[in-house]
Amino acid sequence: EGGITVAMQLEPPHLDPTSAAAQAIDSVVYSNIFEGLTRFMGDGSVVPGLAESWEISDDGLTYTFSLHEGVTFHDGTAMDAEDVVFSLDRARAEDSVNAQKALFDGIESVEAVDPATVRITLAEPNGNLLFNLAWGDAVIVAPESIETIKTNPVGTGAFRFANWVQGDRIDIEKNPDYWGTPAVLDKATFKFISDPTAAFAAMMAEDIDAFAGFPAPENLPQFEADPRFQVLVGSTEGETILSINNKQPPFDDIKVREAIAHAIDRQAIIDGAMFGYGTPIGTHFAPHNPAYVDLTGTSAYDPEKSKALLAEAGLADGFETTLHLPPPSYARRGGEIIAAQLAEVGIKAEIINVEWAQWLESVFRGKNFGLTIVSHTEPMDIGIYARPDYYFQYDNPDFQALMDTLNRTTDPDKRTGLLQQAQTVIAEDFVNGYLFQLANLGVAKVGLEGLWANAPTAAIDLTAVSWAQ
Amino acid sequence: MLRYSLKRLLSLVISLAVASLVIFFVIEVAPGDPASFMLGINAQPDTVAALRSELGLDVPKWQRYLDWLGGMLTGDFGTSYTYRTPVSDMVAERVKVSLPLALYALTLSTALAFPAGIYAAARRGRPGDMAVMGATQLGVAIPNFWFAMMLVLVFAINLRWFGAGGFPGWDNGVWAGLHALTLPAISLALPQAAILARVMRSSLIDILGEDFMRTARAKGLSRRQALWRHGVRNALIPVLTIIGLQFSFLLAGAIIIEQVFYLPGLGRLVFQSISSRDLIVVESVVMLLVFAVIVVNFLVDLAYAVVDPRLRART
Amino acid sequence: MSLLEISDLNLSILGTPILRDMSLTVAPGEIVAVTGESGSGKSMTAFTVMQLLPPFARTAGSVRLSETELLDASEPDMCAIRGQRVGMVFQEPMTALNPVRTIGQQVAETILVHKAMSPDRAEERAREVLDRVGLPADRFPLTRYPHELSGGQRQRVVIAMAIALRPELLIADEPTTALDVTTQAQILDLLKGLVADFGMGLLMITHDLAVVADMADRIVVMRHGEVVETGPTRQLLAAMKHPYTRMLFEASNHQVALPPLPEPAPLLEVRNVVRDYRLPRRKLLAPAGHFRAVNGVSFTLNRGERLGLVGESGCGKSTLTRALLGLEQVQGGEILLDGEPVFSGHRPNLAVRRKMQVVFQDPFGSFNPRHRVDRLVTEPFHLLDDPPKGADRQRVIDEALTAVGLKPADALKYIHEFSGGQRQRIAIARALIIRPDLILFDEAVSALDVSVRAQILDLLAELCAAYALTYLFISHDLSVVRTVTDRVLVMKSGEIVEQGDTETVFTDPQHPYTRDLIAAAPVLPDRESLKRMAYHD
Amino acid sequence: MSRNLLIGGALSSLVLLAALLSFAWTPFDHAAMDIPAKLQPPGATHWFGTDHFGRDMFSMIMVGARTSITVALVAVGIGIALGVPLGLAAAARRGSWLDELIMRGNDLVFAFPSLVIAILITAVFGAGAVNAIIAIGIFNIPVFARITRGAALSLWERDFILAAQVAGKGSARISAEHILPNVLNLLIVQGTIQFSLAILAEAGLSYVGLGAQPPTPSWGRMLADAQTMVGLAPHLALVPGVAIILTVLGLNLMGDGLRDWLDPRLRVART
Ligand SMILES: Nc1ncnc2c1ncn2[C@@H]1O[C@H](COP(=O)(O)OP(=O)(O)OP(=O)(O)O)[C@@H](O)[C@H]1O
Ligand SMILES: Nc1ncnc2c1ncn2[C@@H]1O[C@H](COP(=O)(O)OP(=O)(O)OP(=O)(O)O)[C@@H](O)[C@H]1O
Ligand SMILES: [Mg+2]
Ligand SMILES: [Mg+2]
Repeated sequence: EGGITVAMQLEPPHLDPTSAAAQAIDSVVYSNIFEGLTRFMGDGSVVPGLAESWEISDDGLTYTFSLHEGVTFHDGTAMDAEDVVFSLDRARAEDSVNAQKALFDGIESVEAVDPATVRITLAEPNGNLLFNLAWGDAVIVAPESIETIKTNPVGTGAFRFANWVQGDRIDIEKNPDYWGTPAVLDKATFKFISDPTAAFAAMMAEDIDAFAGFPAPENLPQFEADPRFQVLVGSTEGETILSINNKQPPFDDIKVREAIAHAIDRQAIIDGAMFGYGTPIGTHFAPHNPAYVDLTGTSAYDPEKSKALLAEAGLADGFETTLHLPPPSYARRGGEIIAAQLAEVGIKAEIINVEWAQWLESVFRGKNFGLTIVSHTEPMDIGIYARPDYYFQYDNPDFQALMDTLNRTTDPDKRTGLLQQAQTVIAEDFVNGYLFQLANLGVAKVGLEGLWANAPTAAIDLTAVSWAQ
Repeated sequence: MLRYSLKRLLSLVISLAVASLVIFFVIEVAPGDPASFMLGINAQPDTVAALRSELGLDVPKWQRYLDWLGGMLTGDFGTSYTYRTPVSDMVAERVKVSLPLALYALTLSTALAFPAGIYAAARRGRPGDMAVMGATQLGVAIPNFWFAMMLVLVFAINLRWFGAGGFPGWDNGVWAGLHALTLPAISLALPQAAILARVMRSSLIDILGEDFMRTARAKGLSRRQALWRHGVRNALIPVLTIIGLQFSFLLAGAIIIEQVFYLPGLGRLVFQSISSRDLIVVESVVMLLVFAVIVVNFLVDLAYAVVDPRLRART
Repeated sequence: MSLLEISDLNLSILGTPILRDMSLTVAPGEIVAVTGESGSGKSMTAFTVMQLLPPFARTAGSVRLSETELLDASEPDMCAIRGQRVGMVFQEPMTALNPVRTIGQQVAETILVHKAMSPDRAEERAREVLDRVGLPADRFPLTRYPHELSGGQRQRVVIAMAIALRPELLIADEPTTALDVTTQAQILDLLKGLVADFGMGLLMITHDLAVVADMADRIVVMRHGEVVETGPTRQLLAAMKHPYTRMLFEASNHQVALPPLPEPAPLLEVRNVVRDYRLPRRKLLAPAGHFRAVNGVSFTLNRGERLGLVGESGCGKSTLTRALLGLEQVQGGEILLDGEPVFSGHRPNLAVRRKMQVVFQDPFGSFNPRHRVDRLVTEPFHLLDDPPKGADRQRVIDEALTAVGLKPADALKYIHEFSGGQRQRIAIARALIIRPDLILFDEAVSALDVSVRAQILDLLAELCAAYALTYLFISHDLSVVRTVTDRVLVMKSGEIVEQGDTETVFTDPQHPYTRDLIAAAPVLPDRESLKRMAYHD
Repeated sequence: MSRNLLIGGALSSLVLLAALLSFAWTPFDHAAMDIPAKLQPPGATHWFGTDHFGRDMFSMIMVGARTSITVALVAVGIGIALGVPLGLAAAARRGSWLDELIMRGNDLVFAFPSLVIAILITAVFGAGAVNAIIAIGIFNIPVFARITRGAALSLWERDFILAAQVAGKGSARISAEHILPNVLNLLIVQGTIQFSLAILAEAGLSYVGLGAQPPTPSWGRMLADAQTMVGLAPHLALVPGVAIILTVLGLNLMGDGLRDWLDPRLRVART
């Protein structure tokens, strides 16, 4: 058959990846419809995208990209250097509504040297530029179609947008004029099933061919046991952490934070909330990254020690705090378990379930919380610990200096060293409770090949997907 | 009749005006900002501000209220914050699912309830009545979402007679659409049918005790004939009220069922919009639902007059 | 040969015997009246003939309609008999018709359900019978709905339904009890005419001996489910062998002796009172309409005087009562009690209110079912500045209850433990307890059986002697008003059309309306003339 | 006493008893997790099995009964406390602007889609038992106002009210002394039915995550937690489902039975 139906949990609000944070947008359009100068591969590596190749000046300040020839947008217009300039300038502009505008910080200018060449000039060297340009928020869009991009996205990808039945599904179809290796599938449908039961039922009833980001890990054994299905377990960039409001007493006392760290039984949480899927982490770093250091020992489960630490901090009788939980089940279920575990050492955490909008307003922006659980899914985001105004309010000048150095460093080995140092610093400062790396769980019918197992970024890249013969 | 209709119309307009005020300001109190929600955690404050002004969220509340109200009067429900499409289009799309679902469920529940209620009333106190009443007691007590879960388990997952949910759209044929709505309609209809059957029965029993039923029997009508010719239509008045209430409930109250069967209906639109703080969608849809309820009640009142000539005269 | 022959009929419901060895016969063209007090089984006899008994009823004996044994008839056979061979008319015309179908449909249905005629013919026949019962086509098209008709007109429709197929037997269960005297006379005439025209047998059920005497060829007197006496009307009334029959007769005609009137001294002065009810607007912008329920009423009630007020249903009697009590504001005129207005400013004048009390018609609805008698009768204490307390209160209650013929121990009972007659006594006790200057009786005996009514009238007379009561006695029953009042007002459509000394008004009515009223009221002939008439037969 | 009343009363008391007993005793600590022992089927140790965190379902059902009853009781209480006086006032001033205002207000509340508003309220003011109570309670007010007014209106037509007026009593006093006691039966019956509806509503709200928050157990949330696991452990969905059904059934039967027992002529709008 020439088509598939892939289900995902959330429906994108619209289809412009450059003006919203919703991951569902990237899931649908990344690489399928829109492409950037560089792109992520399923294993997390960054490879050339619309840019065939590039040259970096010795001072690291000028990047010159050569674009692929003969690339056209789905509406037939040619993709050239002017489009790249338009796209990047739009994202960096004063009135830009790009959710990841910080990706473009430090870009001084973007110029079209000739139709096939673009030059980006930086204010200071940035080792992450190629990585940053691979994000969905940095894809190349066409100025002609920018007005209607939200409902009728026009990109350069191997698929083009066909139809959107709001609340139900989005259809895309093969782009016959694709510049690169064409897609195998003739068409594909993204179906939105938010309810976990419904997800299970739909998969079981074979209403859908695959489910990316399956929301109910407890159902996976049933799929594994069923010869009709295959289960894809990979990793994401999501460090799931128990964030602690470092400025709020008593959490401003490192002993209290350490006590919390030792009160948490990671394995129980992974088993109870994720039914065993997920890798324990001891710091804010993805375990599949070569630079990862296993620091789980630093915050091993030890309730006795935890109580002792609390006593040392003058809180032998425990204390009360709040635990804000956003909607995903890792947070809601994990939160219930953590509240129970904290109760064991005398910390009474009142569970407050919130929706994302509320979480953003009161927790993230208002910093009005004690504890919260959230999965930080942005790749390589340890840099957030260098921002004292970030919601968990960790303010350590040493760490900030370390990050500064890292940003200026391009030598891979030195970078690894610095990264490992950074991981250790936050782990030993017990900034947050580090729980586990969120697993990427997918279910597909047997015979479906080429789906990403890991999720280095939110994407359901269908360009290489096919049915086995 | 005209006077009556005009008076009802006036109170309808006042109700709507009050409702719009309540809805707008209650919803606007909700914590959470659509712009922040859309831009996520890495967004910079100036980006959020830019989006807020792009969405028109930076004007004072009362002015937004007036704009919204004025827009609605001209059929313009505004533009969704998150989807950036006209709310009216979104609503139109969702109504295509919710309305047929409500009607389907209502048809099912009426088709079940009428015979059951009439049967039980005619057989009052006898085993047939007790069986029907027992069944309705159970029907009233079953939470519809639980029933839906069980239906999915049995008919979608085990027997695979129906899809587990979703809606193919009417483009794929009326039959496919109805097929997809069958399980949701059943799970909505059953508890409603139980209530309706009970109302039908008790209302009919009341009527059976009326003097004119005795008159009818004295004319030579058999019990059955009397029941059908004189009982049912008179019993319809309270039943109509319930049907009206149920219709409005089905239109808006299907939220949970829409969730279970992931149907793109109005209820789920509200739910999604609440969580994404797409306030204008919430406001408009809730307003529309209130409007629908009020209009349905109005129609039910008019239907009374058709059923009951006494009301025709009084009005 | 008899048309209907009931012999040795026994009926029990859930084991309770209702009818015992009941026998009666009705011949074609004959009017047989069944009479007796409430609960004596009159209606059950009718329902047995119709086989429309409540569930769990058991019958034994025989009920034969011509050659057919009705007790053995199957339900389909009964359906064929009902409406075709036996028609029935019920007491309550207001509820006997289906409100959502036209009168034409309902009359034609009798014909159609028996497949006696084609639908077109049925409609023609419906028209004919409606004409026959006095509902001519020009004013009463078939498309009318019941709610568009008055009570008497509705009763005519019910009769039309019952006679549409010219049944052999017509059963009428209290067909006129709910109607005005004038309407009652018309309906009774209609029934008599029908019997004469069609040669039907009529089994007429009524508790009103006067109606019986006027209509029936033969009488069946029942008590507690048994026939105590039966025979041709004149003989039976002349002989009255059974004491129960005699008691009924006497109670129906009960006379009481009132103490003489004191010197006239005005107590209640009513001048030009007008009471308007606002009607809903017909059109949106038209001025709201008014209905004048009481129109320019004036009269004076002297201390110690017993004044009667008679008139048809809806003429404004109760409205006037409420105005007198100061419960509602009047739109014109004034009402003075002891020289003081009952309504001052926009609120009732409590100082005046405490001088008045009232007794209502319905002995079942006048009491809060959740209170005990002591609390019920002392409710008017609320009007007093210093109500009696403790032992005093007890003494007053005992006194009031004793005065109306109840026992002091009854004070602790609830109202449902009393019969209708006892309840009216309690109502009177409640009215008496604060020794008001004036008592209003609004149809206070209308709902009672004749024997009980006689007792209450006796009680009234006794109380008049003991307490020198002043009262306004409102009733549509002329014979009652005649005996318990000294003076009478006749009211029609909100106006007093005639007033004067009771005896004078009754013997020499001046106003045509009063004359109609008195002529329409059936009267029981006195026993002497009955005996004479029987003798002449 | 009818069979309805007997069965209904027995079921309801059973639930009430379980709820009361849970204050003093439950087989296990309802909040104690034992993740290795999760999803055990009903058996000798755990009579109703364990949930996905290895908590004892029997204990959770007992404590959940407490939550359901409390929420429903307070919600219906709000409805009665506000609705009944409104209904009495409207009837006492029947035909006046006050009556009109109260009835229009009622219609307005009725016109709002209750579930959507409940979700809104909890979204605005936060999920939790208190807000669930308010959301359910608001919709109980017009129910009680309406039936109180209806019953009171017909009482105001009765002669004994006239007698009380003749005795000089004002409408407030009459409402309290004569009207209220006579609508009490009706209120008890309707109250039972609203109570059962409130239990269903609470279950629905908890099911969508807007009712009582963890760790307080709630039947609706137990169902929500169970929903993805019905295939693995059917008892997770069956146990709370049956608990809800039996409770609501019991209350409804009791309501019907009470109506027949207290007064066969009562008419109760069961909507
Ligand atoms: N449905 C019933 N079930 C049981 N007993 C009944 C029923 N209907 C009437 N009765 C009883 O049967 C007896 C006779 O009632 P019936 O109606 O024939 O009296 P009635 O003479 O017509 O009185 P009234 O003048 O008040 O109409 C009464 O004692 C009454 O209580
Ligand atoms: N609240 C009201 N609004 C409008 N019209 C009314 C109202 N109450 C009574 N009426 C009308 O006023 C007239 C007089 O009514 P009232 O009750 O005084 O009659 P009545 O003489 O007591 O009759 P009955 O003998 O049937 O009790 C009737 O035509 C009635 O329809
Ligand atoms: Mg009778
Ligand atoms: Mg009257």
